[in-house]
Parts: sequence; structure tokens; C-alpha cells
Amino acid sequence: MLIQSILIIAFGGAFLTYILGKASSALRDFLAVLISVSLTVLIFLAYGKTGEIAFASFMNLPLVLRINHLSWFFAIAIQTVTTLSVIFSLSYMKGKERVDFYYLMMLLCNSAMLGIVLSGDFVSFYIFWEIMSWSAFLLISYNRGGALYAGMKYIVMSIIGSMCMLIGIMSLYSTYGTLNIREIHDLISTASGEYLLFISILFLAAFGVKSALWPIHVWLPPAHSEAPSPFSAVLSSILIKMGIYGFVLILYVISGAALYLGLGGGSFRYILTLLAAITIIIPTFNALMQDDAKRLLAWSSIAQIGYIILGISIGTSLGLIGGLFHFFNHVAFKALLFLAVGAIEYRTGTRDLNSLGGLIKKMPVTFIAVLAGTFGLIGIPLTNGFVSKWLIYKTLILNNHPFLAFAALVGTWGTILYSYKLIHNIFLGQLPENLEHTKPAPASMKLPFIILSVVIVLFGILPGIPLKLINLITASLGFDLLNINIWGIASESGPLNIINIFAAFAVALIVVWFFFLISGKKVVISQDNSYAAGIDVPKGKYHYTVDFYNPMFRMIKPYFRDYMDEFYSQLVKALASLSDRVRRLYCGDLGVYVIYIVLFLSILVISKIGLNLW
Amino acid sequence: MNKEFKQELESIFRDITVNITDDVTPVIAAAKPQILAILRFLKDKGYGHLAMISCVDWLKEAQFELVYLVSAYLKGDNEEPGQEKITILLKTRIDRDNAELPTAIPVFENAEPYEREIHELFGIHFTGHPRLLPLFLEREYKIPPFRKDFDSREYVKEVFDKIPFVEDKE
Amino acid sequence: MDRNQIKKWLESPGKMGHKYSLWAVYFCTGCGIIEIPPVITSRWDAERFGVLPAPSPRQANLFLITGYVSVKTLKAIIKTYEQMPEPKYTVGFGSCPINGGMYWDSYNTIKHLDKYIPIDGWIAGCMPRPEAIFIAVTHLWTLIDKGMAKGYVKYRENYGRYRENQEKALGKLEWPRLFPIKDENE
Amino acid sequence: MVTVMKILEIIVSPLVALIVGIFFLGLFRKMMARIQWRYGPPLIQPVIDLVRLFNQRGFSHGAVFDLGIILSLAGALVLVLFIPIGGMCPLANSGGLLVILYVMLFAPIGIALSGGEGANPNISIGISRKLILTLSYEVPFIFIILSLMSYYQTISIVEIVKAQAHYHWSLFSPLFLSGVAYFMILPAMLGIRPFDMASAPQEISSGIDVEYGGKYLAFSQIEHALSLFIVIALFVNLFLGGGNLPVFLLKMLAVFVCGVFIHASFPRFRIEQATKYLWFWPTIISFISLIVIQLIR
Amino acid sequence: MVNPILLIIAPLSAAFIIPLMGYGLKRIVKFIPPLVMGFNLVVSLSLAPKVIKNPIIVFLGGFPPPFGINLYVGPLGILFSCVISLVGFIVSIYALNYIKQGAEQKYHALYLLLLTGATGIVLTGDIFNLFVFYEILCISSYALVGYTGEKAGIESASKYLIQGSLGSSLILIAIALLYGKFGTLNMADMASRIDSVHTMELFFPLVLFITGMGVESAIFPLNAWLPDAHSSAPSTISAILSGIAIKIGIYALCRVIFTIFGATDILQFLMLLGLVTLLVGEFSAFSQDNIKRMLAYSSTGQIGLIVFAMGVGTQYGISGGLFQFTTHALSKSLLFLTTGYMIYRAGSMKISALEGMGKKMPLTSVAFTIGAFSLIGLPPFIGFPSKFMIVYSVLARQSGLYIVFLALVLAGTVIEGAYFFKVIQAIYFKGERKDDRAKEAPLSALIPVIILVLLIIGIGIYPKVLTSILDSSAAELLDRIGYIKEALK
Repeated sequence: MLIQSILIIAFGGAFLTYILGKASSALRDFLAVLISVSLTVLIFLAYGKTGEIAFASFMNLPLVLRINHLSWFFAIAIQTVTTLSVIFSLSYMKGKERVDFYYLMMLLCNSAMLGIVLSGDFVSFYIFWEIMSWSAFLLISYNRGGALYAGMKYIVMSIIGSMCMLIGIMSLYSTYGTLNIREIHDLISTASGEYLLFISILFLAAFGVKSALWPIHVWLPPAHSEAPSPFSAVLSSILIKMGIYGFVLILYVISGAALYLGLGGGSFRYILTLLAAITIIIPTFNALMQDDAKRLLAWSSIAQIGYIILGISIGTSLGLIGGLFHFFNHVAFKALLFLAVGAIEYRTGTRDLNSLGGLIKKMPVTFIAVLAGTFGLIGIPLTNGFVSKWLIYKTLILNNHPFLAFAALVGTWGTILYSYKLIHNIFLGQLPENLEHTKPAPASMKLPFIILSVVIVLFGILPGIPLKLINLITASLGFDLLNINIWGIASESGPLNIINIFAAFAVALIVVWFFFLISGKKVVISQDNSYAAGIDVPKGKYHYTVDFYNPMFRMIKPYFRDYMDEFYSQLVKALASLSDRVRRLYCGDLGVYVIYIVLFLSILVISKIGLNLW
Repeated sequence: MNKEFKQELESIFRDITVNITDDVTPVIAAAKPQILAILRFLKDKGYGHLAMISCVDWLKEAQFELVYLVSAYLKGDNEEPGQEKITILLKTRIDRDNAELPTAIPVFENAEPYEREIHELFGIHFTGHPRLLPLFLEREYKIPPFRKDFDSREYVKEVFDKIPFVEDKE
Repeated sequence: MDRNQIKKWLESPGKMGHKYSLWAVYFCTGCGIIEIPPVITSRWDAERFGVLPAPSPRQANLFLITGYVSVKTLKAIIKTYEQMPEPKYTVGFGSCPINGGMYWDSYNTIKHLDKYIPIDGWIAGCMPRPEAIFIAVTHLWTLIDKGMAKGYVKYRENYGRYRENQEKALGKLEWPRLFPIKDENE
Repeated sequence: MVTVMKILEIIVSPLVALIVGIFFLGLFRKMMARIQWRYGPPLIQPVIDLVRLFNQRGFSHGAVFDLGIILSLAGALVLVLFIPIGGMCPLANSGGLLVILYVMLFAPIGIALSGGEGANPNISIGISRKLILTLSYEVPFIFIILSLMSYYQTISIVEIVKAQAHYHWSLFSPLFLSGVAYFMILPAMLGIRPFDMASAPQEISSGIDVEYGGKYLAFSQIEHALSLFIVIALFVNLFLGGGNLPVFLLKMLAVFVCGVFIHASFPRFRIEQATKYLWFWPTIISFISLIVIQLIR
Repeated sequence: MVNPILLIIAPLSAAFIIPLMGYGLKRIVKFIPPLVMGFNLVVSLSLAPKVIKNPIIVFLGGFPPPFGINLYVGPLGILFSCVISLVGFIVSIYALNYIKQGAEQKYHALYLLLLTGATGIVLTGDIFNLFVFYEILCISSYALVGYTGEKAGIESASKYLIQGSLGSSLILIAIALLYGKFGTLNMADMASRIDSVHTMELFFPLVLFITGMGVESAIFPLNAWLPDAHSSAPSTISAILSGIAIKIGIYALCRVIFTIFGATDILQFLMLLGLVTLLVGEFSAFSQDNIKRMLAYSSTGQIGLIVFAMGVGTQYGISGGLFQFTTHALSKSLLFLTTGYMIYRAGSMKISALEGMGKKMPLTSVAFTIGAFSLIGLPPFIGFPSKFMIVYSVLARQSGLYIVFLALVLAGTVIEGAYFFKVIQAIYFKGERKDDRAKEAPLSALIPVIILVLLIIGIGIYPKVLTSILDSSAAELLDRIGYIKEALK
């Protein structure tokens, strides 16, 4: 009963907010926050429950809602991010036009995602999936101009994806007569190898588009950088993860671990991991070359997705735990980074990395937020990113996949470079003149920063809390339980024990700090008092951020141009010219039309007499 | 070649005196209004390089003498047989107090720093000069330092010696 | 050269440290700088005594002013001197910084450098040879030893007057005061 | 009893690292002087410099400026704990090579953060060069580490050292190519002459250390000494067996001397030449050795 | 129990009364079509439950089937007549003050004639009677296309006339051949005798029928008239044409193929034909800048989809096709009605002229978006269940070739999605409309739009309403023998 109430509140709340928005904006803001917070609480209460309820029927097919550990894990992530970004957008969207439409679409998208995660059968899954797609489309093309092209790219690719999914669902329905996930799981074991492969490829195409796997990632960078910041935070931290949920659903919930490993004679698993590895390398180097903060973060989201899929598709319990935990961490620090960039854009009006700088003195809290986010992204010990990445590396090396491990490790170093570029170009260095009097981020924006930073650090030091839950999930998916203590996984081969690293690090820090304090006084000087070979620091021109990794660009530019993007735009151009030629068929003069009719008649006759086609 | 060149010059411009010093470098002395015209004429004749502008302070006659050093770009030795590399000196005299002269930038752009320097050190105002800003000196000088009537020792006594030493307070 | 007397190290590490690791700022003013390369390379090797050219004033504690100081260079010298960390020593090279040298009557050079920044040691000579520089370094050691090389303290204490002189010579300075005005009169 | 030994080791190994590192710095300057026909400073000159630096009142640009330096030095110290020095390796059993790879990224990030706060373009150029250099030598380095791991089938460094115990060093085992590749990227990891464009005194007035005065410069010197020690210790442990303390230090000295000779004889690369070089020769060699190892396994 | 003959007589008689009333009561003329269509809707809805159990046979003029003309009112017929009267009722309300200029009686008379023709075809059991109503339908639609009187309208109407008459003459020849062969005009009688004749002789009439009816039902090579006709006709007429007229062509085609000839082996070819029509329709709509031509091309695309569904041949497939017919009737008329006033306000048919309408005409733009979303087949709208059934029916055939066809069909819908989204983006997210002339459509235009929107969302969420009548009509189409037994009882 709880699940139904969650969905009803979510959808009802969305429309209620829209209607109330017409009345008064304060009421609407209050209602939006109230709904999101109440939903978070409700989902929190649903912890540990499992169950199924059929709430409606469609074309004599029962629509079922189901909750178990896996869906609860995703639901809590979705709801927290949306609540934080709604709180963030209270002040971000003040004064912008069409805000009611924005809140309606944001809450609608959130409820659709909850629907996806809680749905027990494929029809409701497909319905919520479509609602999520086109509500996200309307939000991406919210700020006009370039966003339209990005929105168009997004919606066309996601429609193609959902068409493949529709074929997959329907062929399941036609072969097994039911679409309830639980029943299909039991029936599918009898399916032949090729059929399972056919179904998995169809579904993974749909989920690959949504989670921006490498060849079909093209829509993501423009979509993320053009969407309004609070929504691009939701978009990049959660909406992509619906693809990941789909991956887990298909690979483990439906076909089960054993079947998945045997799929396509074991080659399918290898291809998937290879794709994931490529998804790590290419976007990381692309992210290095971006000058727009949000585009850089968008490319980094694709790279982190590569990690998650790598973890999931490896097929070992450690890998799955690592993948799921990295999903949760990526939600935390990607939402944090996007909200922070949104706050900066809100204050300074620009997000071009070449024209920002020195904001550390002006926006300290945002700086700490970005610092925590990037430390998590890189996976520095004592942040949650480290634990999840470490699990993924461990399973890669133990299962003897050196080349995948290589891709993952180089990806980490690439992450360091582009995340440092983010910090350096925005916060460090000289403050340009026009940013002289930027105010710090408003209070309503600081709240999400603090919450997310605490999550990153807390789960970094005590990874046991989330790992216990993920352990339950992997157990429910047919993997063996790993003994997890509060500090990490105490498995036999080279255990990860955060306690040693944490203790060693804390001691070292204290010793060095003490040694630093006792060793003499220091003179604090202002930001522009810097050595400039004897002359005074030229205001505004003394900050080196343009093309931060220029020597590297010149090296890797030809190899890491986005070939897939060019390929797709060629495809669309060919399609348009084809449609022009086809339209010329209707050339407008009557004689030709009559000839068409006679031609049709003759084709019918020939095909019967001559070839007797029918 | 210098002969015909000399006749041609004298024919076009009236009261200018052209004399060839060490029978190589012609020295042209002209009045202030003709300077630009001559410069343009020389430039058209192929002398496209204004090497420098220097200024001489004749205190007794209360006049400044400006010397324009113009020469031809050496386009390879055997390019044009008649065109060996010769430099031409163009002199003009202007009176000392509120000295003022039209700028040569329309003809030779690279005259800009030369004129700024002369303005700073001699105090000659070049009309039409876009940026007559100080070039070298940090301080302001009532009498521009390069003028003959500027007494450097006296200036040092009056400015630098007045600055007291910094003794420790015992 | 009492470098290896451990007792002295234990008593006054600061002094000894400064004596035997003098890092000179890369600052080439006037004609004196041509004397520095032989000093730091293999012919005379100043590194034996721990004297190194330091790339930035932040890392240095010795400031060699080599050669005449024009009015324009004075601004750079003051800026660099102020950017050096606190216990710092300055050595004037040659006669020009002492009293203007042969440019004593020129309108464009600074006559007595120590009116603008405190100078701890002078090396006479119209460009002293490397041996003279080493003698200067040894003298600087003795000064440090006796605690007389207190140029930076003098600068801090009467910064107001120094600043006054500087502004007299250079006109309004655009960078802020190194020490706020209050500690001027205590 | 074991825990007391362990605590003792935890205290002793960073000190050993510090002493050896600083001694290496002194040796470095002395050898360079002797190569350039100069008498050169006494071996303990770095100690004198440190004493002098600690005596100077350095300039600080703000909280992150201090925290960055402390973070990088702490990172280097922690890293020392994970590397077996002679017999003792205090934190061997928590994570092995993987954690070493990870904790190695502390020092550059710490310095980058504090340098960035220094708001000087020389520093930004220095940091960008340092990070690009790190990225370029990481590629072959990861290949080498992976070939080591898959050859010895373990991720713990102590086991690798044990495996090479009785004198068949991995340098002369099938891992020879990885050893060669590691030696080719050693100058880049040490930051010495052919690859010291990140802290080039002439071009960008010592890059990252421009704004470091007094104790900041001291900390940066110590961190440089420690990273010198770590890189060479890692090489010795992984490829030269790394026996008990004196033998271990002797091997490190040998490797260090080769490093100094390379430093003395090479001009400084430009950063894209360095990346081109590092991504071409060492990467190919280490890639081949990884494939060879895979075939053997 | 109301005699179904009223469904035809009422609009026919009203069509003839209107010109007579022209003299005295000019104003009330425009209220007659909604009245009649409302009456028709009520009658067909009341007949629906009875008909599902057993069809009603009505003998015109008292003679039994082989001689007299009979009406066969089965679930299929009732479904079509319900949809015709519903769409006709809504469009006539819309036309109340949309059609102002020109001779109004002429418009309303022709309008009613068109609808009588349509209802007649759907209900009749006699092949020649079907041809007569077919002629009424075509001629009235020729006249209505050229109703506005400008040059483009006249030219496209004449083109439509020539192609339409060519098609109907082919049908007439086919009927003549059949009459010569079987001596009867009654469909059921003919169907019962069809097996006695060698199939090769029947081949030629079948081909003629397909080509003839293909022209009206806009199958690929024969639909050259449709883009010009629909784009130059006034919006109400193009709504009726693409909503109703083309579908009636398909009804006739299916009635001929399934009931009379029972030629099930031509279905494969029909499927291919539907696919080609869909792709050509979608492709040519993709790069259109004139909104009405784009909608016209999209109609050909949707027709292709319906023909494709009919071609599947199974019970589920045909009911999917019929569901798609209702979806397209409702959504396409909604789209045409909404664009009608948008073009009227914006002044030109160019999509670029419609930019920023979202702000000025919010309700109409929302209706347009819902219509577009339902045509693409997004979940909460009526398009989704119909596509759901079609995809399921194709996959139920479990053959590789069909899956390839299905993939192409879905690619077609993707292209359709692409150009519809382009228009939606233009309306909502592009440009700012400065001129104040573009204000919301009048109330009489909004009511039909709102009814259609409610229907689309209602059926979309709860499709069970239609599934019963769809299944029985598909069954009626499929079992020929049942039809014959009923008709000749």
C-alpha cells in the first residue's frame, strides 16, 4: 500500500504544484519542497520491505508495483537528489519565466523515475520510461537557443531506444504471455541462447542510449550543458542511472547471474566490459578539452558511467557491489558538482572556464563543496569514491583483466586532471576585475552542498553502512554474501581495510600540522600580492587559465575528436536529403499521378501472373 | 645619380638647399611647412625607411634643429643598378620657446616613439600625434632634461639631496 | 668559516642557517650582473659557501643590487625587497648604489640607495671582482654573527620614513603599504 | 610484542625515508657540482637550507595554501608507510599496490591546490605541466604495475618482494621489459632534468615553488626528498628484490646515481615532447611485456 | 429498436432541406449539421450493444437479399458509423464560426452529403449500393476541397477529381465483371458463390477493386492527390477528409478482400504496401515547412500503418488496425482543428510563423502537443494502446521477416516523432510573438478541441472501453461464412 501512496503523492503533487503555481509562487515553492521531503520520508520508511501489488490493468495485462532492496536503493537515491535540487532551484529559478512549468516537469520526471524503479512489470516500466523521456525533453529545451538542438538530439535517440525496448517487451509478451518480471525470471531459464541474446541486445540498446554508453552517448554533452542547472544535476546524477537500473534488471534480475555469464558463449560479457572500458577512456580525455564547466562535467558523467557498467558487467559479486556502490557515490558527487557550478553561474553569470578565477575568497562554501565533490570523483582515500573504485579495480585484477584495469586506472588519472582544471579555473588564481564583488552562494543553495559533502565523506570513512545494504541486494540477485564490517570488506585476498589507511592518514596529518604550526610564524598576504618579476601585478590579465592543458590538447586533439557525433550528424543529413528526394515524388503534375495509378495496376498484375507472389 | 636627384629636388621645392657632404650623403635643409611634403616625396622615390629623428638644441640661436634620417631598404645588391644604399639627412629648424611641429606619422608610422621621446626630453609638441605620453622618465621635470639650459647638478642638489637619510632612533 | 662547529649550530641555528645558506635573488640591475656568473659557476663556485641564485624573491634571503640604480629600476627593487621573507640582507655592489658613483650628477639615477631601502653591506669598486664578492660574503657572515645585519628590522621600524622617501623619489606608489601605519610610532 | 614492533616500525620508517631522502638531495647537489668541475656544497647543505628556511617568516596566501602543503607532505609520509623499506613494512597488509597507486595521487593534488591558491601564472603553468607529465608517465607505469601483478598473481607488494627473495630479481625474469620501461620513466617520476619542466627555475622561475617562502619552501623540499625516496624505493622493491636495510639502501644509491648522471647529461624537454616520448617508447615496451606475461600465464 | 436506415436517411434528407431553407432562415442553417450528426451519434451508440451480439439485417423495399438491397449492420459497421458521426459532430461544431465566407449552405449541404456517403458505405451489404455511396462521398469531397475558391484549392480539387474518377471507374468495371459472373450484386450472395469459380477468373476484378479503392484510401503510389487536397482545403474539411474519408476507402478495401474474395494470400502484399506507404509518408513529411502539408503527409504515413496492421491478418492484428483507425481519426482531426485557428491567427501556414504560439494560444498549443504525442504513441494517450496491439500482433506471428518489417515501422514512427517534436519546440520554445493579433481561439472552437482531448486521454488510460467492440468487428471481418449465413438467413 505504501508504494501506491508514494506514486500517487508524487504524480498528484506535481500537478497540484502546477495549479497552485498559478495562484502564488511562494505557495508553489513551499508545496514543491513539502512534497519532495515527504516523499523522501515515505521512501525511507519503506526500507527493507518487499512485496507486490497489482494496482491496475491495461489491455487485460495486470500492472504491478514491486519493491525490494534493489528498487529501494535506487528510489532513495532518486528522491534525495530531487529534493536537494528542488531546494537548490528555489533561489536559482527566482525571477525566471515559466517557473510553474519548470516545477511541474521536474516533479513529473521525478515521479516517473520512481515509477520506473518501483514497477513490477514491463508495461508500467515502459509507460513510466516514456513519461520520464518526454518530461526530460521538455525540461532540456527549457532555456531556448542551443537547448532546442540538444533537446531534439536527446528525444530522437531516446525514442529509438524505447522503440527497441517496445519490441523487446512485446516479444517477451508474445513468447511468455506475461510481463510480470518475477514470472519472466522463472520462465526465461527455458529460453534458447539466441532468443536471450536477442532480448538482451534490444533492452541494452534502450538502456545504453539512456545511460550514454560510448557509441550512443552523443546526446549527453549538449543536453547537460543546455539544461537549467538544477535539472542538469538531476539529469546527470539520476536520469542516466535509470539506464544502469535497466542494465541490472536485464542482466541479473531477469536472466540471473548464471545465464548472463553464459550469454552468447561468454562473449557478450566481454564485449560489454570492452564497451565500458572505452566509455571510460574517450570521454575522460574529451572532458580534459572542454572549456565550459557543465560540458566538462557532462563528459565526466559518461566516464563514470563507464566505471559503473564495468563493475556491473564483470559478473563477479565484488564487481557488482563495486558497481552499485559507485552508482550511489556518483549520484552524490555529480549532483554536488552540478549544483555548485549552477551556484557559480547564478552568481557570476558565466560558466566559461577561461573567464573565471579566484572565487575562493568570494564563495568559500561553494569551494569546499566542489573540493569534496572532486575528491569523491577522483576517489581519494577517505571519500566514498575510493572504496567503490577500489572494489572495481580489485575484481578486475583478481579476475585477470589487465587491459580493463588499465583503462580504469588511466581513467582515474584523467579524472584528476579535468577535476583539478575545474577547481583551478574557477576558484584558484587571480580574481578577474568583473568578478570583483560577487556575493557568496545564497543559503538555500548551501544546504544541498553541506548535505552531499557530508554524505561523501561519511560513506568514505564508514563504507560499511551502504555496503551492508548492497550486500543484501547482490545476495538477492544470486551472488554469495561477503562479510562486510563497518570499515570495509574483510575478504581474504588483500582485504581493503579503511581503518589502517584512515588512521595512518590522520596521524600523518596531525604530525605534519603540529610540525607546521611550531615552525615559525607566517605573514598572510592578499591574493594580488604575487611575484611578477618586480612590476606590479597587472589587474585582470594575470590569471593563466585559457586552454589550461594546451600542450596536451595539441597532442590528443586529432585522436579524441567526437567521431560518433560527426557520424550521427552525417546520418541525419543523409536522412534529410533522402526525405527531400522522396518528397519530389509528388511532383505536382497530373499526368505523372495518373501514370502512377496505371503503374500500380500493372505491378499488381505482373506480380500475380508473372511471379505469382501471392 | 645624385646630380639629377639634386636638380629634381630643387626644381620641385623652392627654397631648400641641398649639399652633398662627403660627396655621398645629401643633406637637405628645409623650412618647417615643407617637411611632410619632402618626406612623402622621398618615400615615393624609394627611400621608405625612416631610421631615426634626432634633435639638436641650439641655445644661442634659441632654436631646435630636427634631423630626419631617411634611407632606402636594401633590396638585394643587384636589384636596381641605380639604387645604391644612400641615407639622406633632412634638417629643419624651429624656434625654442613653445616649439611645435606637425607629426610625421601619416608618412612614416614608425616615427611615433621617436617623436614621443623628443617630446619627453626636449619638450617639442608634435601636433596630431596620437599618444604623446612619457616614455622613459618616472618623474616630471619643469625643464625637459635634454635641454641645454637644464642644470643637472643643480636639479640633483635640489631634488635628491633634499631627501634625508633614515637614521635609527637611538 | 665556522660551519662545522656543532656547538654554534645548537646555540643559534637561525644565524648559522642564514650564514651558510644565502640564496641571492636573480636581480640584474646595471653593469654589475656580469660579475655574478663567474661567481656561481665552476671558476669561483659560490655554492661552496651555500650561496645559490634563487629564482624568486620569496625563496631568497640575500639581495644583491649590482650596479647603478635608475629611477625606474628603483620601483622594481623596492617591490622585490618587500616580497622577500623577513630575515633578509641586502648588499650593494660597486660605487653607484653607494653614492651615485660616476652618475653622481645625473638627473635619472638614485644617489644614495640606502635612503630608500636598508643596505647591510657595500662592496666598493666599479664592478668588484669575484674575490671582492667573497670577501663581502665573509663580512656579511661576521655581521650576521654579531647581529648587526639588522637592515630588515630597521626597514620595519621606520617604514613610514622609508615610504616617504620612496614616494618623494618615485611619486605615488600604486601597491599598498607593506606594514600598516600603526606600528610606525610604537 | 608484535604490535610494539609494528609501532616502532611506523615511527622509524618515515624517519629513515626522511634522512635518506635529504641525504640524496645533498648528494645530488654535490655530484652535480663535481660533474661541473665545481667543489660543491657540503653533503649536509640541504639540512642547512632547511634550518635557514624554517627560520624565515614565509608568506601565506590563505588557508588552502597551508592545507595543500600539509596534505601533500602527509600523503608522502603515508605512502612511505606502505612501501617496504629493507625488512620493515608497517602497513603492508591493507591494500598493497592498489592503495600505493592511489595514495601516490595525494602529493600532486596537495601541491596543485596550494599552488593554485598562490595566484601566480608561473605556478599555474608549472602545475599544468606537472599534471600532464604525471598523466603521461602514468600510462606506462600502470602497464608495468599490471604486468607485475599478473606475473606474481598478487596485489600485495610484500609478497612480490618475498617472491624475489633468493636472488632472482624480477629485473632478470620475464619482467625484464617492464624493468626497462620503468627505468625509462624513472626520470619523469623523479622530476629530474630531462623531465623537470614542471619546476624549471629559468623558464617559469621554479614553477610551483614561486610563492613558497620560509617554511613552505622547507616543506616542499622535504616532500620532494620523500618522493625521490619513494620512487626509487618502489623501483628497488619491485625489480631489484630489495633485501634487508643496508643492501636495500645500497641498491637505492646505485639507482640514484644513475638518475643523477641522466640529470647531468640531458637538456630539458618541452612538455609535449615529453608526452610524445613517454607515450611512445616506454608504453610500447611495457605493453609488450604485459602481453608476454599474459602469454606465460 | 431504431431502424439503422435512419442513420442514412437523416443526413441525406437534411442535406436536401438546407438549400431549400436558404431563403427564409439563413442563420439557423449552420446549426443543422451538428444536430443531425448528434442524432446519428446517439442512434449508432444505442445500436452498438445489440449489434455486438448479432448483426441486424435490414431489407430496403421488402425484398430478400438476392434481389433487394439489404443493410448489414454488424459491429464493424457500427464502429465506423460511431466514429464517423462522432468526428462529424465535433468538426461541425468547430465549423460553426470557422466557415464564414462564401456560400454557407453549399458548404453544409456538401458536408452532410459527404457524411451520408460515408455512413452508407459502411452499412450497406450490396456492392453496387456501396459504389453509389462511394460516388456520393468522392464528389462531395471534390467539391469541398475546392470550396474556398482560390486558385490552389481549385487546382488540387481538379487533380483529386480526375484521379478519384479514374479510381471509381476501375471499381465500376470490377463490379460489372462480378455482376456478369454471378448475376447478383449482393455481397453475401456473391461471397457464397465465389468458391465455385476458378480463382484465376476472380483475379482481375480483385486487382481492379484494390487499385480503385486504393486511390481513395491513399495507398502509396495512388495517394499523390492527398497532400495538395488536404493542404488547400479549409481545416474542417481536411480534418474530415483525413479523419474519415480515407478510412472509408480502407474499410471498403478490407470488406472486398476479406468478405467477398476471402483472398488471404494477398495480405502479405498488403503489409508490404502499408509499410512502403508509411515510410514514404513519414519521409516526405520530415522536411516539410508548411504545417498542413506536413499533417497531410503524416496522414498517409498513418494510413500505411493501418494497412500494415490489417495486412497482419490475425484477429489481434485487425483489431489493432481498427484501434489505430480510431486513434488517427481522433488525433489527426484534433491536430487539424488546432492548426486551423493557429494558421488563421498567424496568417501563414509556415511552421516558422507559428513560433511562440505557446504563450499566446496556450490551450490550443497544449491540445496540439497532446494530439502529436498520441500519434507518436506515448503512454498516457490513445496512440499507445493501439501501437501496443499492433506491435504485439506482429510479434505474435513469430517470424524473422515480420520483425524486420516492424523495425521499419517503428523507425517510421521515430521520424514522425522527430518532426512533430520540431513543431512542438517551435511553438513553445522559439521566438517571442510581439503582435497581439494572436489571441486564444474562440469558445466554439475550444469546445470540440477539449472533447477530443478528453476522449484521447480517456481511451488512452482506459482502453477496455473499445476493446470489446474492436474484437467483435475483427471477428466479423475474418469469418466470411458467418457473414454469409447471417446475410442470407
